[in-house]
Amino acid sequence: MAVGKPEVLKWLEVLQQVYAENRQWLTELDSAIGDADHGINMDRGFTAVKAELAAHPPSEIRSVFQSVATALIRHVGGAAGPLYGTFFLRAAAACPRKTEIEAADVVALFQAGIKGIEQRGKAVGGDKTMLDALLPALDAMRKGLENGCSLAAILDAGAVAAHAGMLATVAMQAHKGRASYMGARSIGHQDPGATSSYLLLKAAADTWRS
Amino acid sequence: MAVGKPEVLKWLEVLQQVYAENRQWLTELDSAIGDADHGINMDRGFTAVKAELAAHPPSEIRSVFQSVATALIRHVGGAAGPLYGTFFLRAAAACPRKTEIEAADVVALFQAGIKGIEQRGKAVGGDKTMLDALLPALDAMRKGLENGCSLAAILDAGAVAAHAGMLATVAMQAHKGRASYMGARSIGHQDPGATSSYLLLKAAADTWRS
Amino acid sequence: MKKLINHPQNVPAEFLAGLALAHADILKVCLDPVYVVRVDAPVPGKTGIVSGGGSGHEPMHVGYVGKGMLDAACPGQVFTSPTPDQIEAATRAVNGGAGVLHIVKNYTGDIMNFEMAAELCQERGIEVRAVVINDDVAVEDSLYTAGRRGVGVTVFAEKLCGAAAQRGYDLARVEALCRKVNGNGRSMGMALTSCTVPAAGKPTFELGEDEMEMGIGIHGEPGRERMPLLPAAELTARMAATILADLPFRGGDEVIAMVNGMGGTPLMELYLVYGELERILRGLRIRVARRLVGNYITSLEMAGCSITLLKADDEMRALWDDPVLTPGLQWGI
Amino acid sequence: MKKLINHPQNVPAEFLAGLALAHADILKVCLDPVYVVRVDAPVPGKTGIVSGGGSGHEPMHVGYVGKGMLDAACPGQVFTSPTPDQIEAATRAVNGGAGVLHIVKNYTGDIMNFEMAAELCQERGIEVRAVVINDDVAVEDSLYTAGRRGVGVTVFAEKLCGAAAQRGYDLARVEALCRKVNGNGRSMGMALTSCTVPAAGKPTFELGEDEMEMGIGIHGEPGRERMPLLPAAELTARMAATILADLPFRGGDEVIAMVNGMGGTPLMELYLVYGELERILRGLRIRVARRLVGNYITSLEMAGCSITLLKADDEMRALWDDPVLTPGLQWGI
Ligand SMILES: Nc1ncnc2c1ncn2[C@@H]1O[C@H](COP(=O)(O)OP(=O)(O)O)[C@@H](O)[C@H]1O
Ligand SMILES: Nc1ncnc2c1ncn2[C@@H]1O[C@H](COP(=O)(O)OP(=O)(O)O)[C@@H](O)[C@H]1O
Ligand SMILES: [Mg+2]
Ligand SMILES: [Mg+2]
Ligand SMILES: [Mg+2]
Ligand SMILES: [Mg+2]
Repeated sequence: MAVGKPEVLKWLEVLQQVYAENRQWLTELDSAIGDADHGINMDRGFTAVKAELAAHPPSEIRSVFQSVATALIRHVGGAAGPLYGTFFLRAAAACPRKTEIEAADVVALFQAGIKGIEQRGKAVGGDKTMLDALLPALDAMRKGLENGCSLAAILDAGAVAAHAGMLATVAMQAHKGRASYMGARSIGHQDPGATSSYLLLKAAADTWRS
Repeated sequence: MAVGKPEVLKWLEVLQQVYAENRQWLTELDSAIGDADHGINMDRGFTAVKAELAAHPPSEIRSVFQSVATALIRHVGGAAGPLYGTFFLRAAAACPRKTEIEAADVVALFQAGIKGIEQRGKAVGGDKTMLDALLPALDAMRKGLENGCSLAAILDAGAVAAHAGMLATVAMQAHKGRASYMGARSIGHQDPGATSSYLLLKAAADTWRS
Repeated sequence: MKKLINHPQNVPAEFLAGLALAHADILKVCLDPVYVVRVDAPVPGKTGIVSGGGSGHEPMHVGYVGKGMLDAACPGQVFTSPTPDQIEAATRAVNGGAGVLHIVKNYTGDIMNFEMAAELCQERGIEVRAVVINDDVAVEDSLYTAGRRGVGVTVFAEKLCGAAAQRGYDLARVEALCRKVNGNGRSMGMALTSCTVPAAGKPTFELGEDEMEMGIGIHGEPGRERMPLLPAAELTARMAATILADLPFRGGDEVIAMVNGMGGTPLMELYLVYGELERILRGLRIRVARRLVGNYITSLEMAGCSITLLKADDEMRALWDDPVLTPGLQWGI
Repeated sequence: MKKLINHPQNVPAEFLAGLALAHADILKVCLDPVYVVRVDAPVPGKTGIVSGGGSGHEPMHVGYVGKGMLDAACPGQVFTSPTPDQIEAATRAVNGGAGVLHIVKNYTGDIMNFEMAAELCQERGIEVRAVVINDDVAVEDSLYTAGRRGVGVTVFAEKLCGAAAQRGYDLARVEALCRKVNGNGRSMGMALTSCTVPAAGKPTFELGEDEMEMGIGIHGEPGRERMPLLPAAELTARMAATILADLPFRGGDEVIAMVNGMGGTPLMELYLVYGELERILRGLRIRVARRLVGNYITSLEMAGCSITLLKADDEMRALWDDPVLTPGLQWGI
């Protein structure tokens, strides 16, 4: 199956709900090793995305991603704003000008977005950041694509890998972001950004499965 | 029996211990309807009295009271400082230049001191202040003297009356001092100053009984 | 009790030691008895201005010593008024031959200690006048109370009288000004939390998670009424209404306003309350000519705020703008 | 959570509304995107100085907008760095043709948002330089952390660069000065209590009755070490030792010092700590040439303090004394 603008919009709608529902959880994770705002930031960001998409409905998939990027960059701030903003900016740039995108396009788009996060934040895998959910997810999705899996299977594999990656951050010591100030005391806590990234992939897998 | 300088000094020594021991209780009473310092004030004052008497031993009873007054006025502050300071200042003025004072002298001296508190603070009985312990005590002592009781009996009667007066402040609404700001909410709490005044009389009765 | 202190008993003294080191250009701290005095005191021919009260309200009073404000301040123990010998010594130290005004907050202890000090000064031939500040509308002023407490207007009185004395007003004129300021100023306070007197070691009172104490003073003494916490807009409206009705303030009035923090409230919240206040006043055509927003008369680490309004005439507004150089208030220099 | 607010989400906006009403003579608040700017901006030919960061640190940064300090400040949500569009708009508003310096505290979010903003400005042909402040000795500066946080030295950098720009320094000279200030300043903080982010509704962390958090930042983020509460003398000695060893500061140095309150600590305690600090420095023949004692860079209502020392040369000392007129710092005007 392929993903059209309605599916993309559905994903963003679900994301808005997901971050609203998980606002407190994400904020609590950020209390332990950060500054207690990650859930608030994500919720504010995707509420702004929803408002922006409603106010100025974009004509094509690419411009949906551009609007999302702009809304996140303008309304989130903190670390999450530029990082997720860059993700969608690069995803837009990598998005073919088609009304429906295929599995290969979807993987390419995630790949570009995640590259953008790496460049913007200069973190690497193992630093205990959102990349620890995103990089394994990207790997899994690429493998799925190589193996000729369906988009649903690819996204499921991505979500599963992101989930494992998110859990793996518990044991890590943070080397980037606010949690790095705690040194060894950051060990034992799940990274909030890795958690929001897992939720992002999970929502894609859930909404684009049919 | 009569009271000489050693007995007066003994009384003050006991008072220092009594206020040290009751520092917390008096402060807690003051927390409920005041500013949580009465015990601290009394303890600081009588510790200063002790130091002053040790540093400059007075030659006669009258000058003992003068030293006490000066030490209290200099080291207590708040409402209690001027009030108890004035008590001892007037007591000194009323104290005959004798090496031993009789029951009549003791009552006269308390009478002068309590008058001083009335003039300084402009409170009357029923205002929920130290006077509600002191005025009934003075009445009882005067009656005892008229009835020809011993000094020990007179002081006991004073302490008993002060105790009853102290307890009676619980039911009163404060019209003077900090507690008056609370209006009707001051009802139900025992007045800290009435309590320290009761302790003053109790200590006199206890140390001058033999 | 968690505080940045050494021994609870030494807090006021060690605070003064730090103050003296930090502001040696403005003031000096004298010991035995304790008072804080302008470096250049006495200023010959100038009316002296002395205030004082319990410690724990910083920057008031010792932080208001300096050019254009107080000549000296007498700090007592925490929440305990100073003693007559402190006040007498301070008065002597600042008397430049033109007499000295005592600005006294209306508390039984303060009144009595200042009275005894004034008697001592008079015996030494120093002319002393005392003005009692009693601006707190939360306390009913009646025969059945110790009368209204002196709170926020004290800061205004110290600034304005300090400026007047610096301009050369004689004692009688400074005294008259002080009475005018007191007569035209009103305040009210509230608390979200209690404070902890260092030597007492635990909070003076306890408030529930949804409660506030309305009509609080500045000594951690309980207020007039305990009630559910209100949103800032309603809270401000209620406090303002009580203050405004009391003088009363009227449309067309100009005021100097203060939104004061009790010590533990962030500036963010104080400005938020200030915004509510100014909107209310504008709605009533009362113009805020000057204002202070911040911690000026505090209760240790108490969370909460107070609002003070002073109906200001031209004289007061001009004196307000005069230069002042103290640790706690500074402009024009 | 007990705060003087209306709705948790509206706190920063309503705070700014109050600030604008209170200081209309100094600054104005622009909305959509949000930034605070000097009333007379842009000043033609003057190097512009812009800073910004999360809200909740008041008076920093918005309280430092005004003559002799910042031309504009961009406040984010509480503890959340501002967004690129805010920073870009502020930069455009203050550019008097001589370019603009961005003073950025070293946090991942701040760095990235300021970087994105700088790109946008450069596209519009505005010359922008950024200096990253990273003075917090509590964080090891290594490949394995995001690097030292920017804390107290930010206040000094904003004051000194603001004065320099006012004197006419060009962008390159102001930038060089800012790097010099950052290179010569060190800070460390500690907390007695947590703070509560309004939108989060509960304290970020919990501390036991006898515990303190050493090496805290300014966002309620946990510090490096949790330990038993120390008396002020030992606490100050320990913080000072860490700061002094780091630069290192040496006998004969002159410093500008700050004892800063985190928002919920009474002035009394801050001066007490200052007294301890100056005694330690005197013992090492380090002279405190200038100082600040008070709430300058806070964490909402957190109780605790931080110490900042800046090794100052003649240029810095002279710039320090230059006039400044902002809600948070004011002298010489
Ligand atoms: N340099 C970085 N690269 C990638 N992700 C990062 C980086 N720094 C922080 N993060 C992610 O950002 C998350 C925190 O986001 P958020 O709380 O919204 O921002 P802030 O730390 O500014 O408060 C962290 O949990 C982490 O996953
Ligand atoms: N006008 C007054 N006359 C007599 N006693 C008074 C008066 N005002 C207050 N007191 C007494 O003083 C006590 C409080 O003393 P203290 O706590 O030491 O002083 P402060 O109220 O200044 O903190 C009250 O409990 C009351 O008994
Ligand atoms: Mg965060
Ligand atoms: Mg008391
Ligand atoms: Mg008291
Ligand atoms: Mg943040």
